[in-house]
Amino acid sequence: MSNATTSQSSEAQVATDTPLFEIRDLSVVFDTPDGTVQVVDSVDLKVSAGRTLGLVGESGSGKSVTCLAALGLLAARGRVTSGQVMFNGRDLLKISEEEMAKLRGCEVAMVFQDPMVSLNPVKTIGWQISESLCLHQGLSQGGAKKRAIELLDMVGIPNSKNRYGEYPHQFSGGMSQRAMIAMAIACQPKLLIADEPTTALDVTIQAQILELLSDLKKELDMALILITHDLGVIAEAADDVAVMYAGRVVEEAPVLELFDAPLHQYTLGLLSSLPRIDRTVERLSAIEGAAPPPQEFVTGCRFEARCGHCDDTCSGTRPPFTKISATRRVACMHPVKST
Amino acid sequence: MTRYILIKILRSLFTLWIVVTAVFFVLRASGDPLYSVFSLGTPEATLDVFRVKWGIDKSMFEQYIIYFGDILRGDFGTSFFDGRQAWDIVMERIPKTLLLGGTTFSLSVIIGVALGAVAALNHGTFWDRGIMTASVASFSMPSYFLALLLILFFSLYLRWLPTAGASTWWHLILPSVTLGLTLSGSIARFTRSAMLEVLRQPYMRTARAKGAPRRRQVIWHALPNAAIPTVTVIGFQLGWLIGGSVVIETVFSWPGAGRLFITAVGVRDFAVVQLFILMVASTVITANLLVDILYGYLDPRISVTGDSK
Amino acid sequence: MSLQHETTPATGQMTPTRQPSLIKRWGLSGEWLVSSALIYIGFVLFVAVFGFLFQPYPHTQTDLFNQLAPPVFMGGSWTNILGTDNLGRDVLSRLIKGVQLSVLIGVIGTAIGAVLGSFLGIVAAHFRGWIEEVLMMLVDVQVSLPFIIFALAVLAFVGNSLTILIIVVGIDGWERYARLSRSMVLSANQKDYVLAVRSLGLSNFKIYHRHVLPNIMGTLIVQATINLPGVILLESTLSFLGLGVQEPMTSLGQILGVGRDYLILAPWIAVAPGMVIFFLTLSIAIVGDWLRDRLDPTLK
Amino acid sequence: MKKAIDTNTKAVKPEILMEVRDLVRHFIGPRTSFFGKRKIAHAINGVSFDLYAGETLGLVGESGCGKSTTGQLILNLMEPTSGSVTFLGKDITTLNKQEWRSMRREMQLVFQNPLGALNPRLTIGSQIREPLDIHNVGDADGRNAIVLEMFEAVSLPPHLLERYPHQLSGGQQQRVVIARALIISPKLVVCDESVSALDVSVQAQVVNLLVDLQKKLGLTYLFITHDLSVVRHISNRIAVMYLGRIVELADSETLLENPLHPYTRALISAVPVPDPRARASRATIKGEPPNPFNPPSGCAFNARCPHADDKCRTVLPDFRELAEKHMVACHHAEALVGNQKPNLS
Repeated sequence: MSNATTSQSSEAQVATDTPLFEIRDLSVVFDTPDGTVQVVDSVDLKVSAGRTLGLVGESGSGKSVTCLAALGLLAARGRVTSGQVMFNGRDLLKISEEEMAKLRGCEVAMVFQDPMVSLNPVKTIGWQISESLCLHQGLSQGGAKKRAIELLDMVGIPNSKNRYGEYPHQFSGGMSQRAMIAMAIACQPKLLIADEPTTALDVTIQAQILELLSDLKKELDMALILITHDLGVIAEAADDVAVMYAGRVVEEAPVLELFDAPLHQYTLGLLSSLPRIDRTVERLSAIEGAAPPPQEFVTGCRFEARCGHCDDTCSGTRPPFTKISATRRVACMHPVKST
Repeated sequence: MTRYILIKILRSLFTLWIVVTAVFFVLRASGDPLYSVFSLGTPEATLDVFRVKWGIDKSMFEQYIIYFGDILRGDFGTSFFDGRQAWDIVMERIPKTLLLGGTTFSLSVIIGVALGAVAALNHGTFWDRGIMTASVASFSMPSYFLALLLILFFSLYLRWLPTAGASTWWHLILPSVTLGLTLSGSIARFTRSAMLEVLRQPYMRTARAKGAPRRRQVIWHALPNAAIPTVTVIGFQLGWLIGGSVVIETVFSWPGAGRLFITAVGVRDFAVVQLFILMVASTVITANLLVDILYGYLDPRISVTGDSK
Repeated sequence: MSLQHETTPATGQMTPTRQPSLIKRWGLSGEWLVSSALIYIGFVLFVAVFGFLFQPYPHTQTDLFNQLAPPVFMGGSWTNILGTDNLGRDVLSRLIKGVQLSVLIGVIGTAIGAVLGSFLGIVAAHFRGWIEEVLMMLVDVQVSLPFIIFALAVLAFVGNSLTILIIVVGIDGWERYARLSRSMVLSANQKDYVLAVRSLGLSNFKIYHRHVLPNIMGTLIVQATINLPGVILLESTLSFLGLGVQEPMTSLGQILGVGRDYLILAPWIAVAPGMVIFFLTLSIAIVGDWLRDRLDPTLK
Repeated sequence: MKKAIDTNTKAVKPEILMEVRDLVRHFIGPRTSFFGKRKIAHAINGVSFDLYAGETLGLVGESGCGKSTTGQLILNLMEPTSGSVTFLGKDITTLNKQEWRSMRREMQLVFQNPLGALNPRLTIGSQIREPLDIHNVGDADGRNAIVLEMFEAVSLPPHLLERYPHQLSGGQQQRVVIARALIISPKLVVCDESVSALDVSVQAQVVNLLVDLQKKLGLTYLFITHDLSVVRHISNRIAVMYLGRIVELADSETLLENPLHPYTRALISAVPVPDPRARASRATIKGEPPNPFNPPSGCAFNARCPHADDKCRTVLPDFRELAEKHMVACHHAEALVGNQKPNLS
């Protein structure tokens, strides 16, 4: 199925300067009963075809909201206040809802965190996968069914012909997530956004799903954005990483460089506070305090309160997102000195 | 599925039996019915003749056994007043009640569901607020008072519609509007909240992410899910409708079973009252049973086979 | 008359919406609606408690020379501000008396249903097993018979007194509290904080007293607020049909029942009490919705 | 401290705090047909282990393997179908209410979701104090002093005592839950996924706190989690569960460096390591855990196991001591001794 696309993959890898998908200066606010809070603050992200961008951050850092906003999937109380979302040379924030609907599920697809509740409980798995095909590729009922069964096979669901007619509650968590992925890749999207696709799953199933995603990425030559809170998953699956903290991207780097030499104090703290299965440490070095909730976001560096390296320059003004090398950027007044 | 339905049916029959028994004893708690039928001076000897004839000379328990046996044979007793079979008396009123109830119910469901869905899809807007305000107002209004206001305005002031009776289609309008207004208000409210609940679910976001147009999201993804709780609620409203029609038939002198009930209650006509209650209870219980079965059909998660695999 | 106390899920979380200005313009979501409802309820309560101080005439005082006198705004005199009825009784006086009894029956009836139903629900959830089965069977029975039909039969056959009326009206709706409290206690008993104190060895009584009840009380009170208009309507309907409050006592429904026969000649007899009931039940419903949205958006 | 206990265990015979023997717990499923029998799931199917005083035993496994049920059973929050739990010399499955009252003080539970474990309508202070009230420890002033002391021990500022649970951050809430569990000085604390719901940076704080408190108060932990990385850090020994049984039990280092059960190997290899250089073509196992209502015959892992043969499909492997203090339930464990584990290096 991917004969047509594989030939382009090498070109895409070369042409990294013009990313397939780029978010520029995106800000999102939520209206709450207590007023408006800004949950995403001038976020920049980009990903090229065939690459995996790992978007990592703790809960409430705004990583999911960023991607939902980019695809126009925010809940009613969320609003984009500024920014551009460039996909294939078009600004997704400027096109109409109808055009957006044509794009979603076709060229850009998304996989969500909890597959058990993200599938419609009263429709069969097969119906839900066929729907994308009918919508975007105009397949007939029969054609869609045939293709849907192929897709179920492709994502590794055994006995796909029978399972086509089953309902989501008859699927385990891992199988549901495979079905979600089948639905997302039904129209061979150019970009797949996976929002914590393995968080609700067991570790052996997580490994299977991550493997599946990376295989599919290669096979379909997609760009993949992998949203996660787990640095292990990032290390395992990402090519590039963007670290988010309190609504902002604080560091951006290729995965090896990030783990070898983190530049932001937060990234460093995060890495050293991880318990690891591959080594024993006497004591975990924890970051004191907790990430601020959106109501308490400040203009200056938001990590300042928990940082051991801050001084007067950190508060008051936002640390600029400084380019360190061709591939690295960091928003810190006192980046970690490489040793 | 069979097991599921069988258990429901057994439960329903049991419930019905309790209702019949309870009603039998509660009505008998009122003392000798003959005193309300005959005037005070009637000689005891005459009364005794009637006691034997109507079987109320025996002990309460014997009467109950006999009554229950009769019901099983399809004999619902005779009216103390005109001596006719209670079954015949009630049955000749049923068509009119069905006409009023059926019209009201079907219109209310259609209007209520539509308004509720519109309100939910336009959550927080003018339409939502308007429909919900009207809905709260509709069921805060005592139905008999609304009936009087409508009569006052349409019949007495404008002289467009008849005040009472059931001889033409025109007679149907006021009673069914009165009953239906409250009913559709309540159905609208339920539909709206069920719909809002569904619209909040993650799978609706999946549908959007899939690129389904708005109309398709609503019809194919939201409605089938919202239908599940709504159907239950609509089933429960049937009982309310019957209760309400008793009042409305009285106000509009609609010659249905509800008005018959009020009359029968007034003169303590045991057989008719018991039969009416039995019929109402079995109607409501059957409706709830059907809703349960429909529920199992609408919601694949109800494990109809008793096992998930 | 049980439509209005079907416990609808929240009229919507009060999440901010996309067009707040539109709502403001429509003006119905605003606090003023709730405020006016509260003011009206306060006024009715005031009349119910202190109304006798302002009552122009005894509510039973007839004046056969002054029958069906129109109210002031329909050209009547100031002696009978809201006119008189078929026996020449002052409508305003009867209204004040009627409000008193209607509110009394409504409040006591609601309290009976709430306490009884909640208690049975908690009992069912605590003991589980056959006790729960039996109680839930009773709920089924209650649901299967439209309550007004049951009430009419009982009042006609068993006899009629204020006590019986209040008890009958009070029974209405017990099954809603029973279901609600049962399911809430069942889920509360599964909560980790209850598990935590149970694992510490806290006695059952104290667990309910300190941890379970305070957490379900709010919901039950909201439920009672939602049920109250239904109870008031039930009483008024029974009285309207002549099987509720009996002369010489009077309630709003009973006045309306009388007024029904004089709809053409003297519409004010029926319209005045009808309006009082309508605005009362409407106000309570509005406040109930508001309370639910504020306190307990999860209530269904 | 971990080292200290390791040497201890070698030097003197460690004191056994709790002995769990052949614990079984059934759950009853729905009927299959109208007159059909109800299916029975063996949520726990013969679990045995010892808990030594002062150690941390990690209990790991995937969801549905029965690790949380085990925790609830040994705290008697659930009745076992059969089996015995001996704690401080008494079989706690047979205790009456009175005896339980004093026993409750000795064992406590720390939950996964701290917000759910706290009553939303009571202040933090009164909830931490509650165990003292229940067990009548000291007088009013004395209790308040203990509360303050405990609050300090979990590094929370005293002004939070008057707050309500929702006003605290997740990490603070979990500290409160820990404080409430420890305030009556229990000997055994069962931590059921206690740090799983926390963000990484906060998780490290709470893990450190648990380790510190253990050192200070001489606690014994049963640490239930699905997270092998955390369990390595905190546990002296680790037990791995699969479908209601313990399949392997050994010292942490031994178990993780030289696992003998194929499932343990699969589990370890599936854990993503935060090191992109260690990214290997890892051996992911196929399939999913079987349905507990319909378990396979023989070894429960046979359908997913690369080493499975006919014996595995028919005969249930014994839980045996293969190496010193290294228990495993696998027919082919000998073949895996000394065999390097899949991808950790």
